[in-house]
Amino acid sequence: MLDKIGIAKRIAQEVKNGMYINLGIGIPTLVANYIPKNINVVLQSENGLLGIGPFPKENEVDADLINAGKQTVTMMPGSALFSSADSFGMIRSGKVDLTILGAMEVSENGDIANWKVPGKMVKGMGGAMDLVASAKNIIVAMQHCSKDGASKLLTKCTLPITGLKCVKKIVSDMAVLDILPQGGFKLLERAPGVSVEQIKNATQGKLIIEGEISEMNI
Amino acid sequence: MLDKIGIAKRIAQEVKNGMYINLGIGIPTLVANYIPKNINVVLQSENGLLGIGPFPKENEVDADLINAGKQTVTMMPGSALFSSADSFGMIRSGKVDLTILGAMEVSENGDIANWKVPGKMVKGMGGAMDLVASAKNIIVAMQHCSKDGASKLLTKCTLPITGLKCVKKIVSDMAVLDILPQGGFKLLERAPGVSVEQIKNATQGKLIIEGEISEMNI
Amino acid sequence: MIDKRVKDADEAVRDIADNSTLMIGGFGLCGIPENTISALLKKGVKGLTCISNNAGVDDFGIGLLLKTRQVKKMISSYVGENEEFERQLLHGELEVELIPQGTLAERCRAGGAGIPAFFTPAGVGTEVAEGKETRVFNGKTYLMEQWLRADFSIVKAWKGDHSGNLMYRGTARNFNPMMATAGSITIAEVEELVPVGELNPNEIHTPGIFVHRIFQGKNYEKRIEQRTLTKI
Amino acid sequence: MIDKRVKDADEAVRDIADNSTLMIGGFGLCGIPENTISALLKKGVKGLTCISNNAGVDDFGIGLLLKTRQVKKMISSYVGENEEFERQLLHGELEVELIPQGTLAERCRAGGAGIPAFFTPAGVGTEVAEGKETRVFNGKTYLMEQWLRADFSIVKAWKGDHSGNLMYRGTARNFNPMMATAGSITIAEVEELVPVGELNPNEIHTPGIFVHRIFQGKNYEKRIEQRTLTKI
Repeated sequence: MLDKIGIAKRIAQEVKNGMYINLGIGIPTLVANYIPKNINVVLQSENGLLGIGPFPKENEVDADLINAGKQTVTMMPGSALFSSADSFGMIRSGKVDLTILGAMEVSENGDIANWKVPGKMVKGMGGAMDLVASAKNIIVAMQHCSKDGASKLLTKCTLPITGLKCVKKIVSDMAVLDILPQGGFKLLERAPGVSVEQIKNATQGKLIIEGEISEMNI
Repeated sequence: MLDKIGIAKRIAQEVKNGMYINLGIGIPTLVANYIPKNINVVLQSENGLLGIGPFPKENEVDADLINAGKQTVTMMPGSALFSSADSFGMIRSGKVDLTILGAMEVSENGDIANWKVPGKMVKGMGGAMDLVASAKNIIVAMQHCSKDGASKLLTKCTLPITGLKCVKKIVSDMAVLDILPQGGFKLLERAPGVSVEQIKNATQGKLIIEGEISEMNI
Repeated sequence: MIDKRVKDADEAVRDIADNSTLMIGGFGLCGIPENTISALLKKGVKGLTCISNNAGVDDFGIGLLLKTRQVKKMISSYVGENEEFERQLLHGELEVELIPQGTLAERCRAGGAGIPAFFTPAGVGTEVAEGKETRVFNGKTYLMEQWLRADFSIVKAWKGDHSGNLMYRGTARNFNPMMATAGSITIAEVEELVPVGELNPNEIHTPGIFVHRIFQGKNYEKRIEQRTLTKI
Repeated sequence: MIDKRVKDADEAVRDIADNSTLMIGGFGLCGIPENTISALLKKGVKGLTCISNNAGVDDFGIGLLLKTRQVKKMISSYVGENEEFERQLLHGELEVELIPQGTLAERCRAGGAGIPAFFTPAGVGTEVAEGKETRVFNGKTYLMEQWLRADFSIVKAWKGDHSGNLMYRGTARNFNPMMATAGSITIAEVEELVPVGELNPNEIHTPGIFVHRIFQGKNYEKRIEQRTLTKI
């Protein structure tokens, strides 16, 4: 089983040179730490920054410079600043190559639920609905099962939907899976120490297994 | 009868302190020369400038600084530059207080035709349709009659329309007229040496004359 | 040059009446109009509808106006980080309308650009789409969303000049430029107010035509929500 | 940092094929991509659909491409000042679609902002409205207009950096920023190309994410259409 850092490290392997990437709050934010130095990417923050740098040193902290998680950040050489309207303009027009975000549930046809739990205080969808509606490529970082063992990879989402047919790949604590265009979770890799059988038991939606499933290399 | 400069001078009297104004090509551009020095206004150019200054001196000419008529201009202190999308955004949202433009025909309900003459090469509407569709207050500078004596203030426009029910006031070579909300050209002032009778004869649309019509003071 | 200066925040909010609709700039606590929020608190105006991406925290930003019950309704994309907000919402004392962040930004932009409605893919198939018209363009489904406008837009900029031209700094820009365009009256507070001619016209983010009142704010706290440092 | 530099205009236009749709920035002759237009002329690519506010003059700007019959269709708001254009149009050798200037600007902006359609009042009741859907909002009638996008957008900026960030100067900005966002491939030529880090991030007009190829142009003529001097 992978911990959060393991999931982030595995997702970092999906990052290709020259990509513009939007990282959601939580595990996705951690991905930035594991992108190899020889790969040039630009991180987009939907509150109006292209070229997010590392978190600041004490003397670099600037209240006017935060990411979408409201954390203080720095800028990289070549950064650009813009308004929220321009930011979502570039998101909607497909200029962001890769979007990485968390999910509470994903369905076998790529629907995602990650903003609302009935009965709990609803904090809002923030930019998630805009991102999932427009992203060219979405990778979801998530736990395969809830704390009580229920699968979060489902035939159909039970929670209110954030977006339809948008997730392309899932990296969970147990596996890497593609979501096929015709529907279904195609198992690609197992987490270290996790068996195909365990993944089968943990996946409620349609799981597709073809040939030998190798263990992740992280 | 007023010449072009006379029309421009009379329109300049309509300009109030604090106005943002868009001046069309031709006579409207001349209006800027006759705005009293004690009146502060800002001139908008739809190609992306607020705060048009005088035409440049020889050594000030800058190819990157033109007005919507493609003439070289200068900027005033406090000028701002912006894109064409932002420019028409401020026009459509009614931030421009006064729009002054030319017309080939105006109808008694405020329709304007100023972009196309059937049978002649059509050069395009430029920004005229956007301006007339959104302006809060439109004053038209025009000749009362065509060269062959036909009235251009009509019951209904004969030329292709630029916009509907938008003109509020006309300053022609013969008269100043308001267009009433319920329709009709209300005569306000005569040009020097022009009689009410002459204006009647030159106005094909519904002309409303109430009381004494004084001569313009320019 | 048209002089838009007012003396201070109190003068800027003088005619904001009960039950007004306000747009308030900022993302989290970044780029919020601190001085004008304080003036609204002092004035005690009530029944406000606030269009703002977030609702501040318990003791700062719009959170201050929530505590004094001056806000009737919030129109936002995300309203976490605020316990008083949660309490009022659960007790039915506060209305909330949640809008996807990009749609919120675009609706404000549309309000200031004279575009009464537009189509966006955000929210298709979700509860956001309920009751809204959908339409397919190029094989993809979109929702029709309408413009947002406000009686007063309240924005915070870095520098401004006497005629209302504004420049923002860093990610404190966020919603401020669009909101500045969408108010019947737009109030701008700035960290540095300069005479006309001192800002480079090429570098102005909000042209003064959109701004009706401007003043230099004071005692900016610029509170940081998540002070996150690099681990070296 | 992602390096977007190409050697020159010839390399930038290498894969522009016959019958492509191009957006070309500029207003009149102000802010037009002179180098890239020359490269298109040299390349001899034909059947082009050009979306550009104007069509240049007989011997400069897009007028050069008209003379060589490389343009099949112009989509513009105003096409005066060009005799060859007039001749081709009258002889049915050229298609022209005229669009109100603000609608043209907004359609390009919509293309780059992922908004497939929007409503504008411009053109209601005119021949521009023929065949278009109208709708009333708040008692006023609006037309539905759709986005414009291009195979290639070609823009001219003042300064740019290696990662494609752009700054414009004066009214040479005009249509360039929106067009830069609406191309599948966006080519930017700049008067001054600088390494990343040299432009102030607050002052960038077009973020580099929109630009795929950038090069430093040379021998700019920057011709003036109406050289108008003050009379003193």
